[in-house]
Amino acid sequence: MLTLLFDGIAYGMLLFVLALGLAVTMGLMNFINLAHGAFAMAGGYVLAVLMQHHGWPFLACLPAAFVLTALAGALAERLLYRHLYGRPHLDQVLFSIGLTFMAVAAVDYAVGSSPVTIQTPEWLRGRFEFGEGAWQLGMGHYRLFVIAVCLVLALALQAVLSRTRFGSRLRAAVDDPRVAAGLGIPVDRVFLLTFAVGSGLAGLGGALGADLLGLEPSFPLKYMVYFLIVCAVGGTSSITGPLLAALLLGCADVLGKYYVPKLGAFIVYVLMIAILLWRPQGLFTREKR
Amino acid sequence: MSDLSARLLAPARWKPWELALWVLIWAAPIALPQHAALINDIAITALFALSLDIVLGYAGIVSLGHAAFFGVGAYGAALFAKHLHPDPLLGLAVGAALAALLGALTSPMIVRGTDLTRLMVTMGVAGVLYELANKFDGLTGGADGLQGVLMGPLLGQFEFDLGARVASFYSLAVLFVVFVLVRRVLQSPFGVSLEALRDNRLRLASAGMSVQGRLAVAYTLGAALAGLAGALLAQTTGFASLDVLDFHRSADIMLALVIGGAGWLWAGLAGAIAFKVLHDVLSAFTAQYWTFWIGAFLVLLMLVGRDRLLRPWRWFRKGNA
Amino acid sequence: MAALLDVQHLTCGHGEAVVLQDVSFTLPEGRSLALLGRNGTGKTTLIDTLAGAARRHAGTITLAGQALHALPSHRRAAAGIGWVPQERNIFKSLTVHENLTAVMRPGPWSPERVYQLFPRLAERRQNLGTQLSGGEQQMLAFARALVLNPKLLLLDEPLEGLAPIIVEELLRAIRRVARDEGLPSIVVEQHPQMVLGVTDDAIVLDRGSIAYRATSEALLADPTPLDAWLGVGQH
Amino acid sequence: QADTVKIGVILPMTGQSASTGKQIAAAIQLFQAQNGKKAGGKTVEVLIKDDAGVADNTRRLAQELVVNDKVVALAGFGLTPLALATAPIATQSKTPMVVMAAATSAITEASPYITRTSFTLPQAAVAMGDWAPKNGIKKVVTLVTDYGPGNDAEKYFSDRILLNSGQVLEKLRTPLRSPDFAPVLQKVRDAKPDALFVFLPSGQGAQFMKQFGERGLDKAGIKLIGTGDITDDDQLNDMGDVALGVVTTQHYSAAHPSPMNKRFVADFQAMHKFRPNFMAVGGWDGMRLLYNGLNASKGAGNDALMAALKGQVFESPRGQILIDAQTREIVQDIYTRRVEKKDGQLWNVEFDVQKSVKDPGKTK
Amino acid sequence: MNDVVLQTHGLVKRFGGITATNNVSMTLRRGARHALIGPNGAGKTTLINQLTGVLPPTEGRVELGGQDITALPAHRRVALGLVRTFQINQLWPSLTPAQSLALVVSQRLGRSRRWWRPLGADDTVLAEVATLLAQFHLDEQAHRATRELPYGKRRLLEIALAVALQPRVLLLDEPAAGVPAAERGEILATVAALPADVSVLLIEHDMDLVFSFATTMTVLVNGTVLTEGTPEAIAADPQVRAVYLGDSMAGIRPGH
Ligand SMILES: Nc1ncnc2c1ncn2[C@@H]1O[C@H](COP(=O)(O)OP(=O)(O)OP(=O)(O)O)[C@@H](O)[C@H]1O
Ligand SMILES: Nc1ncnc2c1ncn2[C@@H]1O[C@H](COP(=O)(O)OP(=O)(O)OP(=O)(O)O)[C@@H](O)[C@H]1O
Ligand SMILES: [Mg+2]
Ligand SMILES: [Mg+2]
Repeated sequence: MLTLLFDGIAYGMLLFVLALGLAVTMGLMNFINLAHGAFAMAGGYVLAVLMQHHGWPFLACLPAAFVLTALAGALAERLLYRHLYGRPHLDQVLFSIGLTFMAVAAVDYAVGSSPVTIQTPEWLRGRFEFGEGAWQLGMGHYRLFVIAVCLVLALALQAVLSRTRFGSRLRAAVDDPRVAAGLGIPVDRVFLLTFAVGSGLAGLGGALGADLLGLEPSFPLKYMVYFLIVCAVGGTSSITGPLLAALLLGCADVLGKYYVPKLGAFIVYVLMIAILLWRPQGLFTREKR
Repeated sequence: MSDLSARLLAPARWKPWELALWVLIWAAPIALPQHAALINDIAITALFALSLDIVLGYAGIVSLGHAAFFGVGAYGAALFAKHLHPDPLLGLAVGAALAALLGALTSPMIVRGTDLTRLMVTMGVAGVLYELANKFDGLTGGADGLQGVLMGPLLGQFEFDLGARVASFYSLAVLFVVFVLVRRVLQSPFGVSLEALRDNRLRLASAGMSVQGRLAVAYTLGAALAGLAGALLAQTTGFASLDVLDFHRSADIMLALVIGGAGWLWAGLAGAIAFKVLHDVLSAFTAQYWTFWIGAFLVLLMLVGRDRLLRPWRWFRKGNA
Repeated sequence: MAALLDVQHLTCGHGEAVVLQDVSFTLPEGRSLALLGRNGTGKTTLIDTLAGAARRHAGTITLAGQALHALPSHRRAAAGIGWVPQERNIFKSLTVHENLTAVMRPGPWSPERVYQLFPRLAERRQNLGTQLSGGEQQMLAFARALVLNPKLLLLDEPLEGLAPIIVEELLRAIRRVARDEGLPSIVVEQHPQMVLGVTDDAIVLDRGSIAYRATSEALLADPTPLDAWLGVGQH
Repeated sequence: QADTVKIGVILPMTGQSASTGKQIAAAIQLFQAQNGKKAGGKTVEVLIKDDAGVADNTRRLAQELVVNDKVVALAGFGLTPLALATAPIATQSKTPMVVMAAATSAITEASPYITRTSFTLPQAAVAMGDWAPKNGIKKVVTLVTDYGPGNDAEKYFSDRILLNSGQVLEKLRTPLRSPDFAPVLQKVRDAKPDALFVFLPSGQGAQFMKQFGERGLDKAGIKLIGTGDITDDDQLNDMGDVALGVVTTQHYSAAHPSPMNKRFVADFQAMHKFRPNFMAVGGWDGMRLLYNGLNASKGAGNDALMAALKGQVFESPRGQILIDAQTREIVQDIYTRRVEKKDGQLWNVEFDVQKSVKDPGKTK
Repeated sequence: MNDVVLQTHGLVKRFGGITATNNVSMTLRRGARHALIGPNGAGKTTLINQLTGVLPPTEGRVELGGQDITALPAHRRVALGLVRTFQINQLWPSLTPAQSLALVVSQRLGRSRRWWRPLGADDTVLAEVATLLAQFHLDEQAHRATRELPYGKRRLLEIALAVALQPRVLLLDEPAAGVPAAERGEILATVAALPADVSVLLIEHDMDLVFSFATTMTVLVNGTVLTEGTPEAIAADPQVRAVYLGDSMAGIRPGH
C-alpha cells in the first residue's frame, strides 16, 4: 500500500517535470506546443547516446540533456515557433503535431524503432524496505532519486517565478507584445529564454524518465495525452497546480491498476472528465475574482 | 429590396465550379474503377471531416474525440446487421441515431470551459468508449474486432462486391445527400447563427439566442453525421474494430479537416482528398517514414499559411462576394 | 535652451503605408506639447513611431542627445520614453501591481508613489488588469508610464472615458509633473480646451503633415485658428 | 504479364508494431536474395504495403491487392485483428493468405484460405505449462496483455498448470498501451508465487524485465517464465543482466544450433545489421512455403495454390515444420530455453524440446 | 404604478473584497430617458451586467415589467425586451451588416431556429432589414464584412443590432465612446428617435450629451446611489459636483 503510494508519487513527479515545460508555454506564453514530448524524447536519447556510446557517467548526462535540448528548443523557437505566436490555438496544435511527426520519424530513421534501454548506475538500482505486510514500504533508489530531483526543480522554479519579475514580464509580453516592447520589455529575448528553459526541462524529464517510462520513437505521441491531462487538470496559472495534478494522476493510475486492474485507463479518463466538469478551468486554478 | 434579397441569397446559389466538382467526383469511380476502394475510403473520410467541420469549423468546438461518434456509428451499424437486420440503409439510420443520442447526451459537457478543457473532455469521452468497447468483448469482439458482419444487398439489389464499386457509389451517394443538406442548412438562420456563434458568443446571447442550446444542437448534428460515416465504414468493410474509436482517428480527421481549411463547406472534401492521396502517395514512396513528410507538410502549411498554399481559387472569391 | 526632443524629416506609417510625411519639430527642455488634429490624421501614428511601435520610413528622432530612431522599441524606455498608448493596453493577465512592477525602472517614481497620486489604484492593486473599470485602466496606463521614470511622457488621448472630475485631476497631475518634476509631456487630445491649459506649445496635424504651430497660450486666448483645422461642428 | 506472379505482403511498417514489419520485410528481402525471384516458372514480385497496424487499412489494402494487382497470395499480418479483418476477402476471392506473425489460435479458422508460418500462443503456452510443474513450480501468477493472443496464452497456460496439479494464484492483465508495470508487479510480489508467467507483445519485454529486477522480485525468489515474446531476440541484448536465467518456451531462437539456422542468422545479420527474431523466421518460412506452393501449382493461384500449400513439410531454421493439411495450421517443435550469456551477448539457449506440437487450440 | 418597467431591489455585487454594487434599488419608467452617471469604477457597467444577466448578482432582485428575472439567462431576458449595447463593440466580424441584422430580426420574429429556408428568403425579415440599414446609414456598407467597416459605422451597427430587437428597455453603455465629437450627435439622434414608450438607460461621461438627452438622472458612487433627480437638480447638487462633475458644468446649461 505504502509502496504503491510511493510508486505513484514517483510516477507523478516524473509526469510533472515532463509536463512542466508544456504548462509554462501553455500557461504563460499561451502557446499549445504538442511537440513538447519530442523535446522530452530528445533528452532521453541524449542520455542514451552519451551513456552508451561515449561512456559518460549518468549524473553528467542529466545536465547535458537539459542543456542540449534547451539549445535545440532555442533554435526551434528562433527558426519556427516565433512565427506562430498569436496564431489561433488550432494552428499551433497542428504545427506542433507536424513537428512531432517529423521528430518521431527522424528518430526512427536514425536509431531504429525498438525501445532503448538505459543502464542506470549501480548505486541507483537497489531498494530500501521498511515495515511488514500491508504497511510495507519499498522504495527503489532510482524512484527516490527521481522524486528528489523533481522536487528540487519544482522549488527552484517556483522561487524564480515568484521572487523575480521574470514571470510578470513574460506574461506582459504575451498579453501585448507591441506595447510591452514599447514599455521596455525585451520581448524576443524573454520568449526565447522561456522556450529554451521549457524545452530543457522537458529534456531533463525525458532523460530522468527514460528508464521508467521506456524510450522509443513513439514516446512523444504516447505520453502527449498524459502531459495534456496534467496541464488541463492542474490548470496552468501556477506551478503547484500541475504538480498536484501530476501527483494525483500518478497515484490514481498506480493505485487504480493495483486495485481495479480491469478498468485500466478508464479510471484516468473518468477522473479527468469528472474534474473538468466540476472545475472547467482546472482543479487548482485560482477562481477568477 | 430584391437586391438585398439577392445579395443575401448569393451564397446559397450553386456556383458553376461546385457543380463541376461534383460531376468530377461522380465520374471518379467510373473512370478509375481500380481505385474504388480508395474512393470509398475518401468519401467516408470526407463525410467524417464534414461532420467535424460543423463542430469545429462552424460551432468552434475543438474536439479531439470525434471518433467516439464515428465508432458508435460503426459498431451500431455492424451489430445491427449482425444480430437484427442486414439491410444497409436501416443500419445507416441506426448508426446515425445512436451517435446523435450520444452527442446529445454528452453535449452538456462541452458548453463550459476553455479550448483545452473541451479538447480533454472530448478526448476523454472517446477514451472511455474505447475502454468500454475493449471490456465488453463479448459484444464487440474486443481488440480482435467484430467478425462476421454480413451486409445484405443495397436496396435489395446490389451486392457489395470485392472491387468495392457498389460500396464507392453508396458512400458517395450518402456523402452527396449530406453535403446538399448541410449546405442548405448553413444558409438558414440557424446556420448563420452558428457562424455568429463562432464569431462572438456574447453578442449572440445579447441578441436573444441561447449559446448553449445552439452549441448542443451543432454538436449533436456533427455527432449524427460522424455516426453516419462510421456506419458506412462498417457496412462497406463488413467489419468493425476498436480502431474506429482510437485516438489517432480523431487526430487524423482533424488534420484532414484543417488541411482543407475548417469553417468552409468544402473543407471536409478537400481535406479528405488531400490527406488520403498524400498518404497513399507518400507511403508508396517511403512506407516507413511517410509520417515525416506529412509532418513536414503540416509545418509548412502552418508557416506559409493555408490560403496561399492550398486554395488558390479563393483568391478570386473576393471579387464576386 | 537645449532641445529635449528633436524630430527631423520624419516619415512614418504602418507597414508600407505612409501616414506622416516629412514632419520636423523640436521640444525644448521643460516644455510640454499639445498634439491636435482630426480623427485619423496620424496623431497616434506619430506617438507610436516615437515609442517604436509604428514604422519609421525616414528621418531622425533624438532624445536628450541620443539617437532614438536607431534603438529597438524595448530600448527606448531605457532611453527615457514613457508611453501611454491610446487603447490603454493594460496587461490583462497581470494584477495592477504587477502591471507596474513588470516595467518599472529605478528613479523617483516608485509604485508606492504613484499609488499616492491615484489612491483608487492602491485599493485595486491585487485586481487583474481586465477587472478594472474603463477609467481605472486609464489611470493605470498613466501610472505605468510614470514608473518607467522617463524623461518625456507620450500621452495618447489620456482623458478619453474619464469622469469630469478625474479629468480635472489628471490634468492637474500632468501639469504638476511637468512643473515640479521637470517631466514634460506630449499630449494628444480631441478637445483642445482641456489640454491647452497644461501645455506650452501646440501642433496641429492635418493630412499627414504639420498644418499649424503656436503657443498654447495664444491658442487659448484666440481659438479661431483651430476651427479651420479641427472642424468641430461640421458633418 | 503472364510470366510474373505477384504476392501482396501487408505489414505494420509504422506505428506501435513497426518492428514486426521491419523484421519480416528484412527476411523476405533475404529470402529473395538467396533463392532468386523465380518460382513455378514465373517471376515472383513482392508488393509490400504498410497498414500501420490499423485493421481497416489492412482490409482495404488487401482488397486493392486482390482486385487491382491480382496477387496470387496475401501474406504478412502483424497482429491478430489485422488478419481477422482480411479473412473474408481471402474467402470471397479464394486467395491464399499466409499469416507470418499473428499468433491467436482462432485465425486459421476464419477462412479456409488461411495458413500460418508463425506459431500459435497455445503451442508455446502449453509447453510451458508442462515444463514448469516438473521443475518445482507449483504456484504461479499469470500476467498477460489484454488482447487475443494474451487471452490465449493465459487460458492455455493456466489450464495446463491445473491439469498438472499446479495452482494459479492470480490472473493479471495489462492494457495493450500500459506505461507502467509497477502496480501489477507489486501485486505479484504480494501474492508470493513460485513463478510469474508472462506474455507481452514483443517490444514491451525489455522494460518489463528491468522493472521486474528493480522491484526485487527476483530476489524475493519469484522466477520469471513465459512465452518467447518477452525475451525477443530483437531486444534481448538491451535488457541487461536481469534477463539472465529467464526460462521461456517458443518455436524459434536465433541460437538454435542447426547448421541451417547458423547460415540463416549469419546471412541475415550480414544483410541487415540486426539479429533475426521469430518474426523474421516466420516471414522467411512464409516465403519458402509460397515458393514451394507456386512450384507445385506451376504458378497458378487460388485453389490450386491453396491445395499446394497444405501438407508441406520442410526444414526451417527453427527445425522441421509441417503445414497440417486439415487445419492449415503449422506443426512444429517447441523449445524450452534459458537466457545465457555467450561471447558478451545474450541468447535464448535451448535445453529441451517437444517434438511436432500441434496447435492445442484446434484439438479440443 | 404600472408604468415602471425595470426595477431593482437591493442589488449587491461583490468581487472578492470589493463591493462593486451596494444595495442599489432603482426604477426605470416607461418611455424614460434616464442617464446613469458616476465616477470611474462606480459600478455602472457592473450594474448593467447584472440587469442583462451577464453577471449574477450576489444579493437582490431584478424585475422586468413586474416579473422577477434575477435567475433568467441572458438570452431569455432579451426575449422579454431587455436589450443592451456594449462599451466595447460586440459584433460578428465575419458577417456582413445585412446578415447580422437579418439574423437578429429573424430571432425577434422567432424564426432564427429555422434550418431549411435560407436567411434571405423571408420577405418580412428583408423589409425590416432594409429599413434598418437605411435608418442607420449602413446601406453602402451593407454587404461588406463587418471587420472591414470603419469604426464609426461599426458603432452604428452595434446600436442598430440593439434597435432591431425592438426593445422595451434599451441600456446604452457609453455609446459615444471612441466616436469623434462630430459624430456623437448623430448616434444620440437615432436613439432619441426611438418610439416614445421605449425606456432608455444611458451611461456616458460626455456631459454635453448626457444633459442634452436625459430627463432623469441617477448618480452612482462607490456602488451606491448617491442621488436621483432632474438634470437641473443634479447639476446644482454640490455633492455631485464634489465627487463627479467638478467644475466642468460651468459652461453647460442643462435642460431643453
Ligand atoms: N495598424 C494600422 N495599419 C494600417 N493603417 C493604419 C493602422 N493604424 C492606423 N492606420 C491608418 O493611419 C491613419 C492615421 O491613424 P492614427 O491612428 O495615427 O490617427 P489619429 O490621428 O490618432 O486618429 P484618432 O483621433 O482616431 O485616434 C489612419 O488613416 C488609419 O486608418
Ligand atoms: N471581474 C471583476 N473582478 C473584480 N473587480 C471588478 C470586476 N469587474 C469590475 N470590478 C471592479 O468593480 C468596480 C466597478 O466597475 P465598473 O466597470 O462597473 O465601473 P464603471 O462605473 O463602469 O466605470 P467606468 O466609468 O470607468 O467604465 C471597479 O472598481 C472595478 O475595479
Ligand atoms: Mg489616435
Ligand atoms: Mg464602464
